[in-house]
Amino acid sequence: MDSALIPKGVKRCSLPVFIAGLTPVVLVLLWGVYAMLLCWLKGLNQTNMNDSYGFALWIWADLAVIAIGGGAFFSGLLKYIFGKDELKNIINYAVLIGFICYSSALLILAIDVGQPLRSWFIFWHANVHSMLTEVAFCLSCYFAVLTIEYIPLILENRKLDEIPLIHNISHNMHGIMAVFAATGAFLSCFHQGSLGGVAGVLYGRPYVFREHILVWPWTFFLFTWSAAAFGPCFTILITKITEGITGKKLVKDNVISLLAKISGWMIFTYIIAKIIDTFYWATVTAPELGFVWSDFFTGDRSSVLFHGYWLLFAEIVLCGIIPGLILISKKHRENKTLLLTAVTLGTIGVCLNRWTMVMQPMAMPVMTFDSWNLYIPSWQEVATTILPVAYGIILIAISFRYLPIFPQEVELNPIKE
Amino acid sequence: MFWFSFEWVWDMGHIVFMGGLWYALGILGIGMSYVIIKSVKETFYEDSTGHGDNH
Amino acid sequence: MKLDRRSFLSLGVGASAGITLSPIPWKLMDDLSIWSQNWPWTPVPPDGKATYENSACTLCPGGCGITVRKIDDRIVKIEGMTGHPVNNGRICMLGLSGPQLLYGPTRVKSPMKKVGEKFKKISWEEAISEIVSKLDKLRSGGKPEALACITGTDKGTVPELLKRFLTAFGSPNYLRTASVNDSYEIIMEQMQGVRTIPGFDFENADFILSFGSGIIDGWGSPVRMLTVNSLWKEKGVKVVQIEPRLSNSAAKADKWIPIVPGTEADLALGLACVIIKKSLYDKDFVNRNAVGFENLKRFVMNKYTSDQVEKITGIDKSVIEKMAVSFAKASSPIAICGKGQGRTPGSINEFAAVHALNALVGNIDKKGGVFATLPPDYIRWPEVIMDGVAQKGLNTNRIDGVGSKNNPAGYLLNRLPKKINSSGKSPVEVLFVSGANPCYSMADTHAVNEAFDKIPFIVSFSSYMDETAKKAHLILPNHTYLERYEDVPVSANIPEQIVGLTRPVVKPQYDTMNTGDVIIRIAKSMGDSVKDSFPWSGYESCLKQTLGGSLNKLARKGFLIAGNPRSASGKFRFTPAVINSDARIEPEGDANAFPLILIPKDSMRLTSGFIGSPPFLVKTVSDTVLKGNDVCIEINPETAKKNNLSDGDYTVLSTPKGSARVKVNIFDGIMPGIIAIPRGLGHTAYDDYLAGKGINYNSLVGPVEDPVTGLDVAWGIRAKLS
Amino acid sequence: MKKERIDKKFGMVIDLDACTGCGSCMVACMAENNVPFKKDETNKLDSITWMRVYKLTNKKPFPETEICYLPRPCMHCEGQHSGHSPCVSVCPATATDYDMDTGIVSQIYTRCFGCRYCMAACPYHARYFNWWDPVWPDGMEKSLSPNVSPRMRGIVEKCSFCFHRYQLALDKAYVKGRRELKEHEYQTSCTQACPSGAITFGDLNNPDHQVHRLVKPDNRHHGRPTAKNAFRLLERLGTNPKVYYLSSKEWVRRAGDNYLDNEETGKPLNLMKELQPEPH
Repeated sequence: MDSALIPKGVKRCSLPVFIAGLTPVVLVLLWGVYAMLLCWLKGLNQTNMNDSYGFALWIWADLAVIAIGGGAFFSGLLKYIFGKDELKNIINYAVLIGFICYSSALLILAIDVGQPLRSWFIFWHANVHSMLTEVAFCLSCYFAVLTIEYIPLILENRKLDEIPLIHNISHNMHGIMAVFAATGAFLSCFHQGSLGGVAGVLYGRPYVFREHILVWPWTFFLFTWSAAAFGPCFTILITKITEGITGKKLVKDNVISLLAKISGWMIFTYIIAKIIDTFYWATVTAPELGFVWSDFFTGDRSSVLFHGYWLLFAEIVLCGIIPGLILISKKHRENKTLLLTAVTLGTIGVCLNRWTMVMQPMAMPVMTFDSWNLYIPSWQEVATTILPVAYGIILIAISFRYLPIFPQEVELNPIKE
Repeated sequence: MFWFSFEWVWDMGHIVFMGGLWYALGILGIGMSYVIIKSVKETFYEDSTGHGDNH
Repeated sequence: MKLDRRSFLSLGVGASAGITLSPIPWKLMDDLSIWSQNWPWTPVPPDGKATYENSACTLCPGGCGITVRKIDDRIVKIEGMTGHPVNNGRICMLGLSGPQLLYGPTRVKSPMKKVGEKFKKISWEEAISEIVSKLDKLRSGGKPEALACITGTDKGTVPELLKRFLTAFGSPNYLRTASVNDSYEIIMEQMQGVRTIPGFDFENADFILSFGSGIIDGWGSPVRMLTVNSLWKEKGVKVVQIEPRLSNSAAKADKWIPIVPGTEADLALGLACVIIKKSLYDKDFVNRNAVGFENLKRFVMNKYTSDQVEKITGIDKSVIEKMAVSFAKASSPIAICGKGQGRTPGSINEFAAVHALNALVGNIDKKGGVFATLPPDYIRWPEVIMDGVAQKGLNTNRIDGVGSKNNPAGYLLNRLPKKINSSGKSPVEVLFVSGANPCYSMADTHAVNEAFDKIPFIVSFSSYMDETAKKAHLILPNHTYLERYEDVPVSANIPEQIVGLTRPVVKPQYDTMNTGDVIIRIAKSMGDSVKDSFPWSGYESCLKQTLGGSLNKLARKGFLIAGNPRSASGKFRFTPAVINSDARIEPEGDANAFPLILIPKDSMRLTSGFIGSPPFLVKTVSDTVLKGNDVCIEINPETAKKNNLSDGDYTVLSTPKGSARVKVNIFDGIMPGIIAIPRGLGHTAYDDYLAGKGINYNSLVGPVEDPVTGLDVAWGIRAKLS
Repeated sequence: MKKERIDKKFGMVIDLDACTGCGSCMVACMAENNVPFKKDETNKLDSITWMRVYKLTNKKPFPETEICYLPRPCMHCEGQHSGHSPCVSVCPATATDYDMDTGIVSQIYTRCFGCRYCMAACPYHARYFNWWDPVWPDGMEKSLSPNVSPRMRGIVEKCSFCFHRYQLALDKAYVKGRRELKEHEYQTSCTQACPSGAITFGDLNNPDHQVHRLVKPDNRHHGRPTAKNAFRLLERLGTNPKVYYLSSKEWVRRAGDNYLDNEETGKPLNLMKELQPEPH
């Protein structure tokens, strides 16, 4: 039915099967859209956020999707700047994942602000000292870059490519893609960092406040580093999932292995930096502000459950050191199970890191007579957070079906007549 | 964002920060304009077979 | 085909580019944000001319002066009146919330008549003729005493008009809601020979001994007390607070002494014993200005030695002795009583014992002491004209039994429910209720409501749809204090005689009428001698004639310090019949079935009298007092442990009078075995900002009569948690 | 290096010994500033109270228990360098601003787009978000003051030190030909209402003003109070607040900040370091 649109040389399931498969995802998407509309029309009273928990699930989701979307900028950086040419076989997918992550982040932000109709004031009345301004600028610019990187992919659709103008545009865009990618890498470094800065500059919140280097707190560098380290994990994870669902090998092992190796070393070095940061924070920063380390993790009964030491262990050891060690060993990363374990743990690890940086400072009292707060998101928050996942699945499915995402697919999956 | 909004100050912060923004936007804008103009030219004003096709 | 697609695409691309580059999206973005800044459903208060007017606050008996800020004809803020002798520019949260009462949804907007279960709007003419016909029937039936009236205060022209109406009509059954002042009036009469409320010269006192009085929780004139409390801090005046719970007053006192509740009189007598034993009393005063000292001496030396009192009160002997010495050695010590805000009268023993302390140290009728301040006496009206029916009616026994058995109390409203409930047919056939909400504020709400249900015709003069108004058959809404003239005689333990004046700061917002006018109109419509007792054309002319020359001064300044402020009393009597320790007031209930004791707690953030808490007040109530619609009880960790409860748990609180689901708030500042519950919640009337929140303390407690006075002096009730 | 500012620096001193926790300040503030109210305000985490009275206890068992009330308006922090308040520095849209002339941290309701970053930044929970549309019962909007605009849903609001009163007082003074205000001419609504007289308000930089005399702020060290019994909330975070507290009770002063066990109240190690004389 839609065979004219499907790339040459690949096999896709029939349209009805495709639609049937997507239906449940679309239903989830609609649920999310409904929740989103509720939030827009009725306001943020639809959430369980409150004056203590002004930043909550959504901000975490934002930070998390941007961190795991970091695979796009980092593989772009590796390919276009450091010349790792093998990565061209996965870069399309990394770009697509990045595009989904970043558009999701923007959507969530648009729901999260109390006055979305005025959100452009962040540009118009920009306060250049605010990390959030830096985030907004870099985020939207980098989203533009990702769009520019994604457009040629769309234009390469078999049918569109037949139009000369479109063909020329996509061709010419490829021509100067390195310039865009470089700009994107620059922007991305900054906004990943400034997202870290968002938390690190809060000098009223000892849990997240960090000492500064120039104008940036430690977290600035840790966030960039961790996004670069864990972003590729997510790219590999999604690639593997896609391969699992389609039942096809889409990217050659050497490509994956290369990306995994780089990711592994990044994680390994990052986690060392993170441990040093944690140590310094616990032994120097916190005591100067009148806190002992345990104040951060031992609140009342319920808060320990949500904000106890286990989080720190999970983030640093379980989802940091372990995936790092797996991925830097050639033997282990070429073991399919271990590789999957490592990239899964890595993805969880970076999300956990973002979780603690957003949720813990909100939960923790700073005034001595204040108390720990516990927050459980409302269904509207959960639905709008799942919404991007559904949207991502749909966009990946459509893109995979109609666009030549994986250059190695034809070679790896020859069609037997 | 612009020098005519009242919170604007001509200080290092604004110059570096806004400079960065306009620089990035500039690259993207010029880059895309270049691509479009070039493509339109190639499509409508030149022989469309004139360039080497790489796929 | 190819051409078509190309032109279509070009068109699309061109159109998008065109729209993007055109001002349309940018203008739209701008317009939308401007719209979001001016949402039509977010009110924009109109600007206008700002003016200030002085008036008086009547929301509690405190008697503060207020300055009302207006924008054109809207009241936008109420502030304290600078230079006012009571509050000098300061104000409490209830006073600040006045505009919410004026403009709030609880107002009764016109005369209302109950038809079936619902109220129907009627005209003033209809309303008055309806009452008149009911009243005429009573008089023609020869039982004018079947008319009764309940007011919140018996001072001032409007209560006097009501009283006068009942007298002219022929009913002795004018009743007033009770308060701590009932006990104080009796004590002042018995010990100092003047029936009045004592005025305490706190400003000049240097030691305060409070037997559970909520000095800064709303006792007396709240703003004055708060101001005085700061003055004490400044001057280093010692304040000792004796009560089982760490109230704000206890927290801010120099010393908090927890006591077994109900044993306050014993402690006071114990202190007297120490003072007498150590010969620290004012011999000069005792010899020259007092009688009966020897009796008291014998009495306390015999039964109230420190050892004995320690056992009764649970207070360490050394603490008692130290306290007595500090009290006696101070130059102007004052001992006060009346628990919490003084919402209920107290045991006459306790009041007598405590007041005896003031006399022992000779701090009577002098600077920094206790004055027998008479209420301002400016209401001098011609004699009431009574016909035969009235004479006969007035000679009947009062429904509350006052006057029959040498009873010292002025009013015993607490006996009304029982009286009605025990009769087959209600002896009260028409009831006026003005400035009071007995269906909420009297103990044993259930019995009170049952009694009110039996009364055939209830007329409420309330400005607000309160619990009693809801029960009424006819509501004749009064103007609020911001819409009417009325004299406000202040009687809140202030030594000076102060009269304030409310004035119509704004014109009446609804179809309401000053209760004074309504009474005069009803009287004038009565076909007989009743109307002759009301020679005034209306309330304002009555007020003008009453106040005479002072009116101008009152109107100009907003208050008046009337005449000689302090009246000297006679010889102090130390041994009135009322000191009798066997009459300690025990809480109702069986100690085995109900091992705990429930006491109320008062706070400045909730009202518990006639005025319901406006939304601002409820908003400030802590979440350890009210959470959602659940009330929190305060218990000691030890009590919690014994009852297997943790903080935040839900449990059922039961007393002999009722039970309720409550939330547990564990608090170290309360004696083990005691449960405290906030007063002022559990309304069934008023608006959604107040109704249905928490439990009414009065629904859990029953009246306990003082054996001497007959007043309801219950200070708590036995309870259990399960 | 630091230059002495001669600008005004409005601040508040709250005497916790005098404060009775009656709550007048809270309502005075709500009435003055058109603060809305909901049917259920018992969830204190979404209840807008620019001025909130906290109840502190010494955490000792009966009968040694003590209570202290602590009114908490916006602290109008100055931060470590002028205007670097925790909240002002993070607001992306310049919707909250530090006024260099008065030291007042403003909030521009029509510019705020509700990102709540300032709330995350404020350790005092002095900032409140309008989760709901403000709704007054029918007729009660008549009690709203035209001097403060009611806030729309979806934005952040907070105590402004009744800035509109400053403007009104200035207008009045200008008419009389004066450029300077007298101390009593500009007072916040809570200060005016407080029945205990526990709140004092004025210019911290003016040695004649009561607030200055009460706490003797040391402007060379970010306004640290030098008077006995004076302290600020979370002093050691470096927020440099303009609300000072007085308490004669050590446990109350200690509750004002976070201390390590070995530190003396009022003398945290990091601030003591800062107070060392500079080497040059």
